Amino acid sequence: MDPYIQLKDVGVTFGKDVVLQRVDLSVEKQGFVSIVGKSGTGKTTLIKMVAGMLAPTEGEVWIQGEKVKEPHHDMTYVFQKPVLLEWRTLLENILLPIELKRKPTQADRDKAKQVLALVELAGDEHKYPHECSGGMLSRAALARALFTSPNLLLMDEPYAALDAMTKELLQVQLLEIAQDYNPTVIFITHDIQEAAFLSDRVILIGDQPSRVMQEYTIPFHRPRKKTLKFEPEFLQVVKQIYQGLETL
Amino acid sequence: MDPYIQLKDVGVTFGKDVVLQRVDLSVEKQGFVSIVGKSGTGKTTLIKMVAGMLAPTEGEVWIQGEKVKEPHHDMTYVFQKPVLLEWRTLLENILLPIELKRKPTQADRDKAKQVLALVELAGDEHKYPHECSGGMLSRAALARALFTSPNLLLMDEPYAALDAMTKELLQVQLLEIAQDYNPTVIFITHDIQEAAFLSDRVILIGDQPSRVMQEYTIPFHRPRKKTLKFEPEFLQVVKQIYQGLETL
Amino acid sequence: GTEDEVVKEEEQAASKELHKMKMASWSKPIAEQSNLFLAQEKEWFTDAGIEFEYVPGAGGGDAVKNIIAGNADIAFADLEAVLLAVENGADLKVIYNIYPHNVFNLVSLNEQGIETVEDLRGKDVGVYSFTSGTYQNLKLLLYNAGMTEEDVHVIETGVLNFGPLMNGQVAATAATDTGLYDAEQKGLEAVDVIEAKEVLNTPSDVFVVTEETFEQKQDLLIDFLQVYRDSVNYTIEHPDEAAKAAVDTAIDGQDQARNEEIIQIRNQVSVNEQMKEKGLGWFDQALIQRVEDTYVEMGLLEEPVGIDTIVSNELVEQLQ
Amino acid sequence: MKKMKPTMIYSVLLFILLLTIWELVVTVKNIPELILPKPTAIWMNLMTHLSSGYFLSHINATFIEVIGGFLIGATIGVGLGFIVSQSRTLREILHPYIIASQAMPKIALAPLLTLWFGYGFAPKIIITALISFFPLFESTVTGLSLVDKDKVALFRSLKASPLQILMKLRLPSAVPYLFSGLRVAIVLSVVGAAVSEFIGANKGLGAVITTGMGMMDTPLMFSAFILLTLMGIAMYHLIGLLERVFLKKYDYSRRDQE
Amino acid sequence: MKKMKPTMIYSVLLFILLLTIWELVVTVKNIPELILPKPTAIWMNLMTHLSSGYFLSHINATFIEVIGGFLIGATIGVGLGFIVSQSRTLREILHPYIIASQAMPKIALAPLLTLWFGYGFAPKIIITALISFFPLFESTVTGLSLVDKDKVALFRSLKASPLQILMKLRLPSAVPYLFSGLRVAIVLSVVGAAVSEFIGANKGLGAVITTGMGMMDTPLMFSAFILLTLMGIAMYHLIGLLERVFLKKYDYSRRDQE
Ligand SMILES: Nc1ncnc2c1ncn2[C@@H]1O[C@H](COP(=O)(O)OP(=O)(O)OP(=O)(O)O)[C@@H](O)[C@H]1O
Ligand SMILES: Nc1ncnc2c1ncn2[C@@H]1O[C@H](COP(=O)(O)OP(=O)(O)OP(=O)(O)O)[C@@H](O)[C@H]1O
Ligand SMILES: [Mg+2]
Ligand SMILES: [Mg+2]
Repeated sequence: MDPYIQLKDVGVTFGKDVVLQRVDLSVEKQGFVSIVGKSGTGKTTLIKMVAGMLAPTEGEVWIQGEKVKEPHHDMTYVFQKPVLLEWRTLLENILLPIELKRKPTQADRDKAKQVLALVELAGDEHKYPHECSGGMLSRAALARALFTSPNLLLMDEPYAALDAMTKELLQVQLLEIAQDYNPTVIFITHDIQEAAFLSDRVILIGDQPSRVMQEYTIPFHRPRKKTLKFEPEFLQVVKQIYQGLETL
Repeated sequence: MDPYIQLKDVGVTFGKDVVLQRVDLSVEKQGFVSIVGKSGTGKTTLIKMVAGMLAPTEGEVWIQGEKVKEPHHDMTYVFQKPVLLEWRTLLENILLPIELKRKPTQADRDKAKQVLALVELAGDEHKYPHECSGGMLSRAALARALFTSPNLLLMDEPYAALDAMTKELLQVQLLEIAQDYNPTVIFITHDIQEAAFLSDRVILIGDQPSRVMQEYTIPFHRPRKKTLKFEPEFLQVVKQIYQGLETL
Repeated sequence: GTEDEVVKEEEQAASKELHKMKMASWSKPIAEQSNLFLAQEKEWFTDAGIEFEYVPGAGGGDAVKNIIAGNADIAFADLEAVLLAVENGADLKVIYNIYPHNVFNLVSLNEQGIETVEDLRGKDVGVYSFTSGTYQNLKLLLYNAGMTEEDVHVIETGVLNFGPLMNGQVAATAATDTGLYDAEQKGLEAVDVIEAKEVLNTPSDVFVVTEETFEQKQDLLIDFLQVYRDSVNYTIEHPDEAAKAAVDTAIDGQDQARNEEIIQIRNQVSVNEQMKEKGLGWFDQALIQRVEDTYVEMGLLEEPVGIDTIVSNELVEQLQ
Repeated sequence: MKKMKPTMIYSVLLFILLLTIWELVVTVKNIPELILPKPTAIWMNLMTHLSSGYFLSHINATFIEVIGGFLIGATIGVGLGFIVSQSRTLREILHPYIIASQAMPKIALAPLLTLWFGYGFAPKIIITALISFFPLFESTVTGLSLVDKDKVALFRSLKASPLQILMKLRLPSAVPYLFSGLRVAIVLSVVGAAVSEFIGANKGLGAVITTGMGMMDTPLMFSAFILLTLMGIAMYHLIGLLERVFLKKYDYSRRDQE
Repeated sequence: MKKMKPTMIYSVLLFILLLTIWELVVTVKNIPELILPKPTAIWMNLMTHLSSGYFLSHINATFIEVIGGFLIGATIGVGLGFIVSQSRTLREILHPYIIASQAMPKIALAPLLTLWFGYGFAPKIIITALISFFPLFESTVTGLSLVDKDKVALFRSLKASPLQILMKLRLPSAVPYLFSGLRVAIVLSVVGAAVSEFIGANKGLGAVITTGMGMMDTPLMFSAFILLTLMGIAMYHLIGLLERVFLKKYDYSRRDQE
């Protein structure tokens, strides 16, 4: 079977800066792949191409056997910097994707509130973005992405602005969601433990220009529990990735 | 001796939302205090008051025996979301604080380049913000703050957008800077290990409305080494704070 | 080099002797004033020690205001504007009768069947603007027919006033002889014309100065009027030369043939029987008095302004 | 009664000062009323005609033209702005005509318009609309085009149609600029209505001005100026009020001072 | 030679189509030239007068007034915008006067101005400046006031003075809006110059228009219209060019389409 997502010999150049070169990568259907790498190596650039928001300078990106030319219809992209409309409350922001398809119903609104509760924003649904903290905005953007249950979920450091507790909670929730309806996920993070905890595979990109330096398969079956994080084998995997990053 | 910074029975209310209540906190001169707490508890709100960017609804904030009414002259504030001027290159952005005082000299420019190199942005000085990755923007904003060597350094999650490697590097550099000219620092972070590694004291805020829940004194003398992070006593302190956060 | 210097000095002396004479006109420099441009071209003004300057305006009111404000020495304006200004407190002297004939008329298409003013009752009538002689003379015609403004529907149609007439938007339009000529050239045909001079042959345009100028610059004024009168006489003899002079100077003067036609029309209204005897520029005081009486009767003036003291032949009498 | 703000007091004092200087200059230099009437003379004229009811029908006519012209002009300005910001092709095709409509002096167009549309309100409203739409058009185009790139990316990632991007993103982002354009448009509507009345009108404050000129009644002309100015100020503040009341949320996060 | 863009071709085709319709309607309905001349007649008139050199001095005069009026108007518009955006008090005091200057029909002001300043370039440049400054003023005020709050906070934290905030933050942020205002201002300058020439002018395309009317020479009037339009379009694009060449960086991150 063809992989769900495939990057074939992809290169990206901005002006005279070659950012990515000869990137080959494939993600199987319903796979969960994390991408790690130093700041400025091209993680966001890479995920944007999969999202259909940026055309590669060289090579091709394929999704479900089709060349990517525009955003995939069943995809949700969580931007690195949360993007919310200032003139809408959080709830109205969450409802935006639905609104672009049809008039939201009361059921939609109820569901939106549930998703907001999931990211610990219950009670904040009528706040405007300028009344929210940085972490609240990240969570609201996350809620908007989860609301539509897309089959392809692209997430660019969604948990970077969260405290340890909330982050852990949302990691577990994401695992549950993945278990539930099995989307294909590409997840960018700086937190190696997080990458290992969530993914089937962790891809390390780097070097100049960046390419795929290393792939780590995470050998723990699902469903995974919170306690996995304290098991020695898990810590071993994390350490291994960490060392991979360090050698760059 | 009076403490350098003092919050006296401070409360903040937005509309009808009481965000902070009865906050008492003091930071000694040249102290390094970290603040941790869940997302949305009021860490940013608190640091903004110290920065003189927000007036408390109740109580008072004092710096060096003077009531804070406007930003302190010898203070630099690193915003949670990096704020850069889009029409200036990174280098020009770094030079902004100097420019507001006098015409920048070649020496200033050289120093700015050094600071950029410190945050691993050597070679990127002529990029415009829209040509930078999220982490690069955070680092540029950080460089702008370090450039002026202020005596009061207020930092709101400066390392949240950075990868593990870069973060570690910058932690060590911050320790060195602190050692060098001894500024008073308030540092907000979601990373408990980071808080413990850098600070003299870690303040845990939370509950609804938030107030100071717990203070942890970090018993390791300075200068601290990178290896401290792996010492069992250090891990013990981190665990303790983590548990404190968990009980909220 | 002494000879050169002497020549230079003489030139300087000559230029120093020149006295500025600013003439505020009711219009831009247009072909019907060709005699002025001819006089300039032939340097008659300079010869008379006058440095002539043309100050343009939009309507007689502008011209009169320009002399009151001191922007000009003499105004080329319609008598109505002068009388209104006097009524509003200005001290003016009318010193030369430029066009002794009333050039205003009321034009309608034949198909409208308007033969008398009475036929206009209840219909739309166009005027250039409320600031122009077309409006006052329409009032005069109405008054003469025992009607008032209320009996017709007066509309400001702008300078392009024959357009609405041809378009059937007004039953008649108040115009001037040259306007009618131009419109006929542009395809207006089969019209009925009611001429205002049949009712009251008011002088159309006059030279007017402030009382102050009249007192202080008599000699200069006489010199100016002399040149003006001479140029009119010359133009009557040689309309072709004037038409040529207008090509470069008049803003509407590119078409020399039209210039000549327009000049001919103006030449005709620049003289009357009395003037053949008394010279150009002469006022018939009896007629002038009748103008004031009529204007007071029809309400154009609230009360008599003493026209006999305002209009004076004093300077004209001193011309050769 | 609400207390007067100090700026209001300064403003009024300044106004009185200016009027006094004006009155004095005219009196001392003995400037004829024809050239520049005294403020007191203008005031008397204004009061006389107001109490006699003379101005009423004129104000009324002008007001109708202002409102009609503004509504049409605003619709055209915003509408064209929308069209043009959606399509580069249309922009390039339409632009010359739009600029032509502006570079032409509308008062010279007036006689032609009356030829085509008669002497009623139509040509006046057309002129008013023609004068008022252009600044609003430019504000609309600029406002609609200057949108946060990240938000456009968001909408693109959500597969929003261009129309949805226009209505749900560009329009809300452009609100403050639309209002800026509307404020200019309403004031220009007042001058447009007055200008349109110079030709082919026997009602309206513009017609009063030409009558004042024709009768050499300069104070009357100034009275009409004053009424036009008051109308303009009132309209301008009306738009400001609308903006503050209904659309505050669209610039809450951007405008940092009231 | 550069290949023509397809939109250009459409644009030209549309133009030709419109002219053809116009020509046909006038011919078939036998409309007198006085009311609406044929495009061919206008073209002939334009060519005749261009080759005879008749238009040269008029274009020249108008051009001087446009440039002079625009420069002064732009300075006033931007200057007042700066002043007003720095001080609420000044804003409240100045606003009524600014609106008064706009709600008054400038053409009615023209005779007064010629009385005060003579019939040279001065009153025309003043009128042009008066007409052109207002939209620019509004754009300036709006552009300067709509600044990212976070950036204002940054400047405050750096203890920048209000003047520094104005020059280093508000001004660069407002650049696209300033240019939008400048584009409107330059086009209005063209109409302003033409209007000012209706009264008390010997030269200029506006004077040609009234002359054309007076002589019932409608093609001449249209020729002047065409020249004014061309002048307006050229100026408009000049501003656009300036913006693209010099000031691209100020809206790089915000404007998402060219
Ligand atoms: N529009 C652009 N023009 C020029 N250079 C760009 C542009 N966008 C990105 N880059 C460059 O591409 C490189 C990769 O950027 P990218 O945002 O993909 O990094 P990243 O791995 O996501 O980093 P981070 O972890 O900091 O978010 C950077 O060096 C950046 O300077
Ligand atoms: N301008 C405002 N109006 C109303 N509520 C506000 C405003 N600013 C902040 N808040 C509220 O105050 C609370 C604290 O916000 P703050 O930004 O201080 O949180 P934080 O601790 O910094 O969170 P994070 O870790 O997510 O940055 C939040 O619940 C937020 O909704
Ligand atoms: Mg990134
Ligand atoms: Mg915060």
